[in-house]
Amino acid sequence: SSSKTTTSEKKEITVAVSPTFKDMANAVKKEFDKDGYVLNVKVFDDNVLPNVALQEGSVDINFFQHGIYLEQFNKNKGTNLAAYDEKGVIKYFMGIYSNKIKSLNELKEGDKVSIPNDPSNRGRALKMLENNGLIKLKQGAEIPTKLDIIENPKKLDFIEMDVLKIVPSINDVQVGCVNSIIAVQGGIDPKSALGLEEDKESQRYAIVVAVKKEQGNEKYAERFTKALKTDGFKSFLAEKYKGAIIPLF
Amino acid sequence: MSESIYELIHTIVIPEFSKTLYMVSVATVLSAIVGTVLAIVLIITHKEGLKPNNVVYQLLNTVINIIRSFPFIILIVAIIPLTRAIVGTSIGENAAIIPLTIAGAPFVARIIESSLREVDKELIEAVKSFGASNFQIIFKVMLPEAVPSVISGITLAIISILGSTAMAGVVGAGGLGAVAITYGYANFDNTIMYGTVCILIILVQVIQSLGNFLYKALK
Amino acid sequence: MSESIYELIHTIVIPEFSKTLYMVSVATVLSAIVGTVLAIVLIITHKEGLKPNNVVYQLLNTVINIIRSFPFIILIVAIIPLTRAIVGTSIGENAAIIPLTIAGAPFVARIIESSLREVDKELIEAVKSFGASNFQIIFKVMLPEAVPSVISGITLAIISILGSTAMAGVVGAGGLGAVAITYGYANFDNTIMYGTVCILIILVQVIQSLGNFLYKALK
Amino acid sequence: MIEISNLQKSFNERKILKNISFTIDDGEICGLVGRSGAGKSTLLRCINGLESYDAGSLKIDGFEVKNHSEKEIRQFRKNIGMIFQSFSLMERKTVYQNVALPMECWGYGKEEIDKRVKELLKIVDIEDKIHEKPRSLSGGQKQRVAIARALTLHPKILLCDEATSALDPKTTQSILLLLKKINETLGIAVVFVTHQMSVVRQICHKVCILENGEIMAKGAVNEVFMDQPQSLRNLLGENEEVILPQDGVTIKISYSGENVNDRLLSDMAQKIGVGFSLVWAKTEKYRDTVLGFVIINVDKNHISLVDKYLNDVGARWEVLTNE
Amino acid sequence: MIEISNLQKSFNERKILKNISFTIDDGEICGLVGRSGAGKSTLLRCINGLESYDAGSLKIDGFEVKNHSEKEIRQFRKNIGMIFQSFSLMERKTVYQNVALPMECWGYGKEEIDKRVKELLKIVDIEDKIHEKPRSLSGGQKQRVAIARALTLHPKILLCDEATSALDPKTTQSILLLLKKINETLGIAVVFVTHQMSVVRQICHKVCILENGEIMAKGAVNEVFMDQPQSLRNLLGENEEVILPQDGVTIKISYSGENVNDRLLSDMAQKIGVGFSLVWAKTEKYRDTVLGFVIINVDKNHISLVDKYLNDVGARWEVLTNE
Ligand SMILES: Nc1ncnc2c1ncn2[C@@H]1O[C@H](COP(=O)(O)OP(=O)(O)OP(=O)(O)O)[C@@H](O)[C@H]1O
Ligand SMILES: Nc1ncnc2c1ncn2[C@@H]1O[C@H](COP(=O)(O)OP(=O)(O)OP(=O)(O)O)[C@@H](O)[C@H]1O
Ligand SMILES: [Mg+2]
Ligand SMILES: [Mg+2]
Repeated sequence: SSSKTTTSEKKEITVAVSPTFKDMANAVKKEFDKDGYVLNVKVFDDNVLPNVALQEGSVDINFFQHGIYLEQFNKNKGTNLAAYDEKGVIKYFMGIYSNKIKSLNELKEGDKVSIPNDPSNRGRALKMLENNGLIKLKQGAEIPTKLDIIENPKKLDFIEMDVLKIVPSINDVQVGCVNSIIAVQGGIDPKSALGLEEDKESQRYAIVVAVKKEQGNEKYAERFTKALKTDGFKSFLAEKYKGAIIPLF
Repeated sequence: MSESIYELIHTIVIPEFSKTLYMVSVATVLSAIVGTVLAIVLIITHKEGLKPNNVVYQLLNTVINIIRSFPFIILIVAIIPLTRAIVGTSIGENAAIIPLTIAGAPFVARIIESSLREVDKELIEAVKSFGASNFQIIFKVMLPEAVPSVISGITLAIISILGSTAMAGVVGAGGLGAVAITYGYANFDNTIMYGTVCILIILVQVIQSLGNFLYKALK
Repeated sequence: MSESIYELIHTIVIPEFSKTLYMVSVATVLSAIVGTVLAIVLIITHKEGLKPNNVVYQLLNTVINIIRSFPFIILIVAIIPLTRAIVGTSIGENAAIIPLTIAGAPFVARIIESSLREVDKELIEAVKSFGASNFQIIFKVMLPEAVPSVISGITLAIISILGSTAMAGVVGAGGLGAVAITYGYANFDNTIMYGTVCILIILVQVIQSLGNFLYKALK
Repeated sequence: MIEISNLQKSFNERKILKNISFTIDDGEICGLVGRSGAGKSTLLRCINGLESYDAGSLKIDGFEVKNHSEKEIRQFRKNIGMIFQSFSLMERKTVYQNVALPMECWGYGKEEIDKRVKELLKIVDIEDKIHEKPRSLSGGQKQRVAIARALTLHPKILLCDEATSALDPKTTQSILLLLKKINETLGIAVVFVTHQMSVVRQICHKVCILENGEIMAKGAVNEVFMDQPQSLRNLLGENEEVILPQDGVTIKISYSGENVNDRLLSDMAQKIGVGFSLVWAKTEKYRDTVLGFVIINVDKNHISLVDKYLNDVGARWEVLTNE
Repeated sequence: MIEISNLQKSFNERKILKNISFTIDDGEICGLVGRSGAGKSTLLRCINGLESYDAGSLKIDGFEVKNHSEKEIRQFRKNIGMIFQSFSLMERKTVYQNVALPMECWGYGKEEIDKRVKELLKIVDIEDKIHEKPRSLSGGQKQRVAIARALTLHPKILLCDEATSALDPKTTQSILLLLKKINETLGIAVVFVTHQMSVVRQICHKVCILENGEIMAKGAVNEVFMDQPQSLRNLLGENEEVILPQDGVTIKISYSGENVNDRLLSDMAQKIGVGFSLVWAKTEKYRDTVLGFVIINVDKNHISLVDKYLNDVGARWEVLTNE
């Protein structure tokens, strides 16, 4: 499914996704697969290699990341990827969940707080914790890490783990920070959060469709975006994610 | 996703199962070949080997250890340029075979090395005594004598490689392990997770039985 | 992230290194004990063993294969209830030790089983001939005779366990492998990634040298 | 006492032991000889239960080996020492540890073990290798370690499978003397598989000849060797073919312990005045007797005189002919 | 031709071979005897370069074993067959495959291999086990396979390390005849390490006695056995201690091939009228001669007559005393 140097028009398009987004990509396949087009959904159990694959041309577009991560990736890896629509198509939010306490005020000194260990989720979680008055971060950290915590009055014990492990191990911590998609998939009502991310933060992390610049793949991104921005997809989100994912169209 | 088990089996399990088989078998064959060659070089160049050469031995020994030190995911990333040079892409089943082989070969090498080291010294001397070359000593005597333990070692290696294919999902290679992780674990879908694991269990059982059968036949 | 290498080493590398050491050593010891026991039971109950018992043998054999079939990350999740029952929590180093042991023990069992199977039958008969009990045959004869290959097998197992800690780390246990992946790989920081891998390489080299040294001393 | 009756044993449908029956009393040393592959080692392994048997009975002190619990078998094996044809030593243990192993298994005290092991290693003359591993021992040294190991537990029955085959004559001698002493003082029974007839003659009370899994001859050693049954001749081959002189008559006169000192030959020369030349002579010492023969050559015309004389004195004799 | 001069070899600082020097010509069979641990196997292993040596020279047909390339060594080993004390067969291969291995390694054709292997297995009489693995062979059967394997390549030199120790007398006999035949027809040199003196007597031209890593005696077999040097006596021990009569004088008269048919004894009885009783007698056949002795007992008062008579006829004799 290489996209380079196609003489006759290419109709088989490959989109790279991470496990979280594969159901969404599959949901728009029916809409996309018209006029002889075929959408291949390639799942990467990782957040780095879908971009690597896009850069090397092994896939045509990808759909799993937010604009900030994409920028960061370009900067660090010297890639030239771009969001097709910088505003993004969907967004979701980070929340603080617990099976043990009813309010953040109940947090005691030394309590365990699980946070994701991938950079963007971790950064969002920390910013959310700051926003809820639990910690203070160094000024100007774009994607903060534990090292950027300058004040931690309750001496919370932050445990970094795979974002997917946060839900199964929620009983082993006082509170867990996880985004709404993971929460809903893990059986937690996204609206039961004890604290949330600022809405403008969530907006910054809207998910975009990415392409490699100047390869002429924008038309596939456009087609894919169009397939996403339908009422059918909207109701799919509402039914499946129960408000965890907010469409931006 | 678990709406229709039948569809699931048809669209996911069967194709992913064949991908797994493909990756495991190609990677096993390659690992076995590379690993055996490495093991033989290790055995030959060892201090008490047929042609001691400490420089080669230490070098190889270190390289093997270095490769074995890489967490698999980092190995995958670290060798992307190599993978791309060999198979033209860094994603998909074929691309996964390269890191699987590179991780598998040192494992096989260690196992075969330790099997070969156990071959009776006196037997090797007897074979030397009628003028067998080092090549013949290895291939006509040491390997055949060590065959049962080599086989149980390779069985172990196949199962390890199968375990690694689950991680090969990070390069979009698919396969049953990846299904279990991406469709099951990441989707919190226990049916798929344990369903695919069951298939893996059967696969492992088959590999093990085959290994045992060969072991018995050759012992 | 790499602004202050010193701080990084101090706050991350050193504590994570000791976490890795802790997890690897405890899990190795436990795996070795459990694995050895399993291997002995396999050897004893095998058709040509000291006390053939096909039911026990097949049962154990199957259980080992089932465990070995689980992709490690799924194993971690699948046994969360067990982990919690044993260490009271499913997160942290102590919790990681349980899946590490459960994955390591069958591996060790297979390796020791295959080493024990290679012990000279005639020697075992000689020992039987003066009335040694099965227990003594195993512990005074088979294990001591197989010690070198057991040691190189356990070296292999330790390195595998070290590889698994990287994955265990990803789900919350920390350790060097996790640092390499989450702070290095996922953060696009090659310094940390290859830096921690270098430490792992040294660690593996040390383990291997230790294994080789013991092998030589005991051969 | 070992009582074997109608013992049968097959490997893959091939009968290896067929209807073996014999008895060895306490205090008896029984030689078991036979051609290579006759089934000697297999029989020995049946005796201490390492090999099962298909039919027949094998009783040690009334204990039927086949049908007993593992624990009983262990206890019973404690009293049976076995020296294996292939030595079977532990490669990773020292000579000392190898010999100490049986006592360790039976829970003897450290000091007792130490004393016994050192004593035995001294007896088999391998004290200087006490801390070596089998890898650096010569063949004979390994065999001596195996012998020492078999004796540690003061067995009541000793099974020796070619236990002196790798030893030089002098060492063999001293080992045989040792076994003889143990046999005489402690009354242990010994089954000694060997290809060295001198060993059989020297220490065995009786001998069984095994041929293709069957006992073809058995009895007191000197009798069997005097009788020279076909099975013995099959085993020995034409060991030392005597080249008989062309002229004259060649006569073989056998003698045994009682008459060896008789002046038979000089009397013959003096009393009937018949001259003879000595063709061949052999005297062999057995455990407790001396047997032998001389082959002489006399002129043809003296034969009737010699005939009468030898018959008169009651000698055991025969005329030998070429072919 | 094997020329060894001043060969020295140590294991862990302990000298195992000290100043070994001897020569074996083409077509010669040399027996190498000595007590267990004397260094016989080590010397044999030095000869085909399996063991290096510290000093001295070891030349095979002028080829100094020590300083040659691996390829030359291989070629050279092709011409040297070795039968190992411990058999060293491949456990996972059949008898046929074991014997075929050397020829396979040297790239012989399938048919040629098949012919040779079957021929050899027939010679060592183990055809019926052709497709068995060593595990199911008896000790002697394994040894015969090892013998066959050593002969496959038609070696010019054959090194045998106790090659008949596990064989019964008749099989030993036939193997020795085989070796003798090969030796005579093809002129190959054989070094035969053994503990069986009968083997040395039967096929060896010469013999070397090794004691603690030194050659203490060497020479033609019959001479060494006649001379009975101290080293030989050390090796044999007091093999068959003759119980000498209390009364009278006991005299040992040795004879060799040439005078064995002489009527020495009957002449003595008739000519000087001295009666004697036979105490002991032994005749032994060597490769190409017969040696022996008789021990007789005469009355005390006849001793001077006997003395004069034996000296007159030039007999080799001595008076034996108790102790
Ligand atoms: N495990 C086995 N499987 C099949 N056949 C066997 C097995 N063990 C022995 N045999 C066969 O049984 C026969 C008797 O073997 P055994 O070892 O008792 O002979 P042996 O009299 O001790 O001979 P040797 O003097 O050569 O040691 C041989 O023909 C041998 O091939
Ligand atoms: N690899 C080794 N390391 C140390 N010592 C050794 C080694 N091999 C042999 N020896 C020693 O060298 C001496 C000679 O051994 P060798 O095997 O040559 O004896 P041998 O004459 O063949 O005896 P046997 O008749 O008992 O086979 C022995 O004392 C033995 O312990
Ligand atoms: Mg035998
Ligand atoms: Mg030897």
